[in-house]
Amino acid sequence: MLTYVIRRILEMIPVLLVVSLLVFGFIKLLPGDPARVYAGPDATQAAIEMARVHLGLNQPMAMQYLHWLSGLVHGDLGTTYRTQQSVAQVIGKSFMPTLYLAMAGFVWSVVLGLLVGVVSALKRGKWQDWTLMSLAIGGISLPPFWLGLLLIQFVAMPYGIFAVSGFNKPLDIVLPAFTLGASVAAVMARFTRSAFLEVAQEDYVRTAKSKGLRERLVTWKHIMRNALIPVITMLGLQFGFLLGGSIVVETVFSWPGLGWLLIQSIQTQDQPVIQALVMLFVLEFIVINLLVDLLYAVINPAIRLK
Amino acid sequence: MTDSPLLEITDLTLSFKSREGLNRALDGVSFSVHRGEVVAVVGESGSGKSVTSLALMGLLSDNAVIEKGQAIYTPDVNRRYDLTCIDERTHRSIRGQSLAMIFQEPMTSLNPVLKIGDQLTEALFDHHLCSREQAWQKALALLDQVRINDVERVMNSYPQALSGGMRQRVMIALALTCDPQMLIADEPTTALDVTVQARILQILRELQLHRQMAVMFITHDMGVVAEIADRVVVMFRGKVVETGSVEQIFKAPRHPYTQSLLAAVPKLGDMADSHWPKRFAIVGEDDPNVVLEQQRTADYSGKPLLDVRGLQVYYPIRSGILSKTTHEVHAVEQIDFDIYPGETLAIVGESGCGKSTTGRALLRLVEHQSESIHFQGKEISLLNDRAFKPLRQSMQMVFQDPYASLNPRLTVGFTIAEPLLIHGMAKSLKEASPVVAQLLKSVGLEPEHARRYPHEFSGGQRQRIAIARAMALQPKVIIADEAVSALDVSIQAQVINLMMDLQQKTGVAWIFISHDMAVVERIANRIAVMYLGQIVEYGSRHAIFNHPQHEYTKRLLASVPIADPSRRVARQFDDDELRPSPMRPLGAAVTKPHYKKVAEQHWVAI
Amino acid sequence: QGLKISMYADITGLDPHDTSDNVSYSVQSGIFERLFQFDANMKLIPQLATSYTSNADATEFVLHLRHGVTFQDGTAFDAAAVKANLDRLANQKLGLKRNSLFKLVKTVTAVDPYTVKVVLSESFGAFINTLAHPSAVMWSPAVLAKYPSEAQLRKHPVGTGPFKFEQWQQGQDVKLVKYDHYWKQGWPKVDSVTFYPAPEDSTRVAALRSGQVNAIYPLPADLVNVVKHDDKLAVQRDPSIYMYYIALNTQHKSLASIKVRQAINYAINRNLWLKVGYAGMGTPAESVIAPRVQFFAKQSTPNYQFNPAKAKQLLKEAGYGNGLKLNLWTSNATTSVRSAQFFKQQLAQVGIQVKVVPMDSGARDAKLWSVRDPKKAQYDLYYGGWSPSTGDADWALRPLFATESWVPTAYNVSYYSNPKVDKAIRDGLATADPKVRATAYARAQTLIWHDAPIVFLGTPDNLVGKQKNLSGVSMLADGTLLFTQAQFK
Amino acid sequence: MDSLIEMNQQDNIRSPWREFWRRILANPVAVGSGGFIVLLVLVAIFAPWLAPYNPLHSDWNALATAPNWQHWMGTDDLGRDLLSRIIYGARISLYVGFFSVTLGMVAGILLGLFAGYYGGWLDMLIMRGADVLFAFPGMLLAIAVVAILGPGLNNVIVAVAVFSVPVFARIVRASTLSLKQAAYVEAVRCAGARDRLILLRHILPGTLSNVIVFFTMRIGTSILTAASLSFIGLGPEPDVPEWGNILAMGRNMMMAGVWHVSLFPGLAIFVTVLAFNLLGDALRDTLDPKLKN
Ligand SMILES: Nc1ncnc2c1ncn2[C@@H]1O[C@H](COP(=O)(O)OP(=O)(O)OP(=O)(O)O)[C@@H](O)[C@H]1O
Ligand SMILES: Nc1ncnc2c1ncn2[C@@H]1O[C@H](COP(=O)(O)OP(=O)(O)OP(=O)(O)O)[C@@H](O)[C@H]1O
Ligand SMILES: [Mg+2]
Ligand SMILES: [Mg+2]
Repeated sequence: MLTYVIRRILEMIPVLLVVSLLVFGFIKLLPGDPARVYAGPDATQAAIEMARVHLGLNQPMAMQYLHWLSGLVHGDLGTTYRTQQSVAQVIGKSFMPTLYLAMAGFVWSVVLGLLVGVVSALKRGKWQDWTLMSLAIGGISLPPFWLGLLLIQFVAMPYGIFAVSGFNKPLDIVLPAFTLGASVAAVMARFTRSAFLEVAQEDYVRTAKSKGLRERLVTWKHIMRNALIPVITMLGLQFGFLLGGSIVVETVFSWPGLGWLLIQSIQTQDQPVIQALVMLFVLEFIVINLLVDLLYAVINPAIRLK
Repeated sequence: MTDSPLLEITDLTLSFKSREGLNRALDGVSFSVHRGEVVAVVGESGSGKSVTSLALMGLLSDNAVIEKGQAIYTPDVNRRYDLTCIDERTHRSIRGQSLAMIFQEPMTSLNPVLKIGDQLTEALFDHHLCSREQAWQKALALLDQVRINDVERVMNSYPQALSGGMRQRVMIALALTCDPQMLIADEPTTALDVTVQARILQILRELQLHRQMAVMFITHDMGVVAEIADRVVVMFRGKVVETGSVEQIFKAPRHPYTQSLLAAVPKLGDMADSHWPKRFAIVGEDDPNVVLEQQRTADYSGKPLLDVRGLQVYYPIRSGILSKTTHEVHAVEQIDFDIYPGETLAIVGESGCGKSTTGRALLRLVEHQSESIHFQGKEISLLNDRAFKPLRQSMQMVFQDPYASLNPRLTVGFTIAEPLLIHGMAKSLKEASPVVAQLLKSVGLEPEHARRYPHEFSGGQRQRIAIARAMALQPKVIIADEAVSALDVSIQAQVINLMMDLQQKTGVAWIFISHDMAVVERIANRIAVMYLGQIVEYGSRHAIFNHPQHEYTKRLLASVPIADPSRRVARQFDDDELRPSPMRPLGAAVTKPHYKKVAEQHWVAI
Repeated sequence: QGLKISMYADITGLDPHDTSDNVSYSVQSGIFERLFQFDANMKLIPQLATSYTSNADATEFVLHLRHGVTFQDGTAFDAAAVKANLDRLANQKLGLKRNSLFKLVKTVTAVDPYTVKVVLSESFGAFINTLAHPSAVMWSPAVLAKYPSEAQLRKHPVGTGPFKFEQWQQGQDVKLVKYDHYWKQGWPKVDSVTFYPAPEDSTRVAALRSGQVNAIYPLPADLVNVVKHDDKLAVQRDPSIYMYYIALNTQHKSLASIKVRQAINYAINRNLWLKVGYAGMGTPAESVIAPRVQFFAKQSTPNYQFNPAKAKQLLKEAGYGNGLKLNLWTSNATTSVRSAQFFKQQLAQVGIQVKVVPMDSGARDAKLWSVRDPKKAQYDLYYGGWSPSTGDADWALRPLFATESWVPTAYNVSYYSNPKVDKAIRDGLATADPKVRATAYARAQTLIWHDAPIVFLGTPDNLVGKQKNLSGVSMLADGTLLFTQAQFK
Repeated sequence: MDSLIEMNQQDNIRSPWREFWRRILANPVAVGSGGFIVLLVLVAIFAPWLAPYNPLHSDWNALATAPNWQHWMGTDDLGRDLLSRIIYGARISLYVGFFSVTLGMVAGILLGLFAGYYGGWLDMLIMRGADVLFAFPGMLLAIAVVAILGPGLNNVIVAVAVFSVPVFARIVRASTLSLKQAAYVEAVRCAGARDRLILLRHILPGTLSNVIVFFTMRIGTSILTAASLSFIGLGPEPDVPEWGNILAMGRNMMMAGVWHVSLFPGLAIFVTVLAFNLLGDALRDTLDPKLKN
């Protein structure tokens, strides 16, 4: 197990190298001219050329890449085009709000999603199942911006308990976290239900029942442990998705997080930030998936880690 | 009130819904079980034994409908339930604590993601019967009682790491944890070697005597019936056709099915004077007086078909949070054997000694090492997977766990037809159809069964499906791992005859892994006795049955139950006897055993 | 009392010299002041300077400074401070974003503590307007010396304005507090101003309605009614100098014809455009520049009133009676896309089939403004707009219509070229005499109006949403926010 | 008579495919929801005959009017009849929604199967690739797709498919990991089946229940995603009616109290997703022989 983890971590190095190259090439592939954005909406060509030199964008690609890479290795992510601050600092500042938001969204949605999934599996075909699953499907087909605006209009505005936008007090997290989690909860609920139904008719569940175990124990220990494999996959994916900052939710609620930072950076073609953010996201995914893979092995001993 | 039976089933009628309508599985079943009584339920495979017990437990699958009937369960004076119609809550309160069940298929009945220890103990503290610590101790004691080696390792293992017999014993322990008043045991000893089986029977009997536990014992092994039962219920095609005390049934069976059943029971020693294996007499088909022809198919003139040298399989045991391998289970320890065309080699031995592992290694389903493996004179141990693939047609296996080896999403008809299609032996499903129908018929199933899914069959039926699939390809070697263990003797006889027919027709060699010594005596040309991963005695059937040399072989033969209640003996067990374990620290070197030649074709390890 | 304002974006920094976006300029305008300033009508008014004189060919300017002004760090405001700032702006080595506006400053000399002389390297009649540009602010020279690095400097703004900088939490808020020694007695009237970025239009409006903020900048036109119908709120509507147009690519055969270009001008109903896109709030174009831009001259011939019949006739005369297929590029902002669909329908009525292509800013940069060979420009019609941040006709005309400004040098995407126009623009710059300049620019406007290298659309109004009891918060015509005179009733 | 029995005999073994159809047709929910989807497709096909107005034509005097007798669902911000737009919208939305997810699913399934089954380097390669793909913000990916492939409806499908690939790959890989240990997989391997067969016939169906759930959920998301793509010039022109597009355009109007513009396309998406989900559940049940009532 330990060797597996170490191997996976070592494996990450070449992967990240390749990824860095990909990310770099990819960003350069995007159409646009950061120098022009930097110089401002009414800058002349001369001003743009000056900006280009200033930003170091006149150097050959390979040089730019190596420069960036060596910075990366030394933990220096460069400076943003937009605000001239250190990229690491800017991302660092946006990271915590997103982490809070992601955690809050994740916790409620996963807990509720699992519960709803299990309940509707247990009540398969009954009215509870139909109601819960319709809600879940609503949650999936409801665009997050819609839900966010609804909440703003009908919860935030009339009552003044939660902020309409921004993150100034802890309670402000409630609505964005709810919006963010809604689709995750729905996805988790549908997924859990399906996995649960599949496992529920295995012979070993019959054995567990034959022991006269309480239903809760049969449900959560015997069935869920086995149903968790696909559910955890989904969980990992969703968490990554949340941590990447749901762009929409952050814009709707003006949440000072990574998603918004990303949008701003894309709009202003702030390449150092985009690059760093994408690298961060990739890293997050690799780590999360490593955790997920480890969890697989913990949950299902038949899956051996080689 | 005391003389009212603990369980009384009256007129239980049950059907399964299917697309063709209702399939009746039970048709007016009635019998009763009294306190402290062992009732053996015997009957044809697929006659409804398991369904009856599942109905009592309230664990039938969704498509089952109880049409009529009652099952009155009276655990004590104040409580009286009709098990067919009580609500789920009440049923749950009875299950496990008062009414426990050992399921027929131990392989799929254990939760693959929970440790054995957990599965054994959870019921105890879920019912608030004792603390965790006590539960653990009790589980250890139970496992020890059912004679499992390395109790600690097993408690910390997951089910996949256990052999078939070990899982079965875990199931037995599981059912006994809460000291139930009534135990339903569905074929609890099919995967156990006779020494262990004898031991289990004794435990059950003790419980029955001391704690007045009632046992409903489903089995097809008439020897076991004779050994343990007070009364016998005979089932046939969903009906109870005969009930009576064990003596009565054995002495004077009335129903034709019971008669044929008893007639078909192979007895140890039947073959003492025959050099070659013999077919079974089929009641009603073959005249019992005719001397059955001998099975002279083994061809020792040429080279062996399969020649295995120094086969060795170790399973790593991981422990600690870092999951480091600290020990290894030496499941198969440098064994040599060979098999000739048309021959039947039986591998017998204690449960958990590595028989299945040997088979799986031959088919490359587990990682293994070997000095050499020659197949038809060709070295195959070094072939890569791609080069090995064509050989798969020539080597087939019937898995010890037939249910798990059938894809639950495919109809069994397709499952049997698939190998034919893969190897181009049939061009289309249409072409495969008659072949499949023929195969199903030959194992005693109906062609219509091809449409059904694996879960719609009884244990014995699934086993026959697995056999049919293995035979479909007409391979050169078939490894049959406990392939007939779940069959009642009449079907067993039919299937074994079928195996012999095939041997005659195609010269297939069987590697027959079995615990049933009587069957082994009947069909084996040669026998390998395994103990702790090694072959301890190896020789012709004749030599081994008549002159067993090794200590273990002797014990094995002595433990075979005798299908005659009047010759019931009280066995003595030596509880202090050492139970060695195949688990060794990592890197422990083991030397290959040396053999002494006792006679022509007969070696024993020294 | 504190003032809270929600804005459509976060600021990028607090050094106006190195800023190019209106949100930052707006916030900065509370901290910093310029020598000259615009009033609500885009008229130049003195701020830190009190008056100026210039020579005839607009190469030398003498500025007289206000007395008794101190920077927020206690440094006195004087000629040396002005020199330090103008020198910094003119320094081409610093890579400041606004350097291009001040490149032509040759020397700055402090004649006496309150008089500064600026010498330009060439004639530039619009120089005083340049000094009124939001970037031309006066930093405390002490701070400039203290933080030589731009990255540091932009976080420690110190000027002469009514508010001191307190904190900036990126993405969250920017807070300014009252500067007690502000030179204008009695101002500011609010104790602090906090800005919150909120990119989503509806969220901004919701924040205003819920009372979370006192004003929002800007108020999107499609949500005007919500604010109007709320009796606690009011809409502050001010004219703008942002001119919307559809550039017509004269490099393409059909659009090289003046008749076709005029036809398109006739084919579009400007009032309807304002209604569809801007809730009817704005002024349809009456010249190539907005009315508030200095030297605006109203045009009436040809009279581009909505006239499909005329448009069809012109198209027929140009040989396109059977129709014409054109593409229309636009940004992917909701309003732009909506307007583009409107144009598509309007032009369809005169037989021009339009294909709308929305694009993000990156793609637009690459495909529209970075094209080196005019022949390779792929677009036919481009819907966009232009705001001359100096408020002067020069910056409204030169970058868009001078031959020298062809893309990629500047923003003449129409590839319009008319030597007479070029000359008129040059003439306008050669002097600082307003009369001479006015005639020159009037000529240019007439020529362009006739040549119709663009579709002259109009200028939607600037809208700010605010609480009824709040006054003094409005948008200047150049699109920046004015809040220094904010006051609660 | 004899041949009848013969035929019956032949019928005993059905290919898994036929068996699947037989079971699905016997499931009322499947037939109902499938029927509804067919209906939607018909609406899409016959849109010109069903729509009361030209979906592209504006009535400048009726901008964003509430539902009334002339316009059953009201008009949008450009005065176009919403009902007509939604009827026409079925065309592109269904097309993009369905095909993009299908494409993503097929690619994802294959990658997931290979990664899970073969493990080792291939697994690492595929899964890390998926990580990267998944980590790339969707907007960037979309912009890149336009940059590489150019605009166009089919490229929208590709772009949206790209978003889905890593998710499907992960889901399938997870189930493959546990299924490849199953005894019945060992059994077919013993029967000499090639990997392709094992993967497609024996492992894939076991992973499908999860795949289907995700597939049906993803359709709604894809319709919405496709809309955001048409805003960066990828995909159809912005005035082409498409549910996601209509919905997105109605966004600001919601705050202004104009509900119907986003309500009706929202409902259309909901009902469609619901139908696909029900069909998905029915398919799932069909694939699972043990679950049948
Ligand atoms: N879930 C099911 N659906 C349909 N038919 C079933 C189902 N379970 C069992 N059957 C059928 O019911 C009959 C009785 O099965 P049961 O399992 O009780 O047999 P059994 O007596 O236990 O046989 P064996 O000794 O082989 O285990 C069989 O014919 C079997 O095919
Ligand atoms: N996957 C595994 N991991 C670890 N140990 C294993 C594994 N599979 C089997 N073993 C161990 O290997 C030994 C031999 O197992 P095997 O299944 O070959 O026994 P067997 O002779 O077939 O027994 P039975 O008659 O009970 O089926 C047992 O001690 C078992 O616990
Ligand atoms: Mg049975
Ligand atoms: Mg075994």
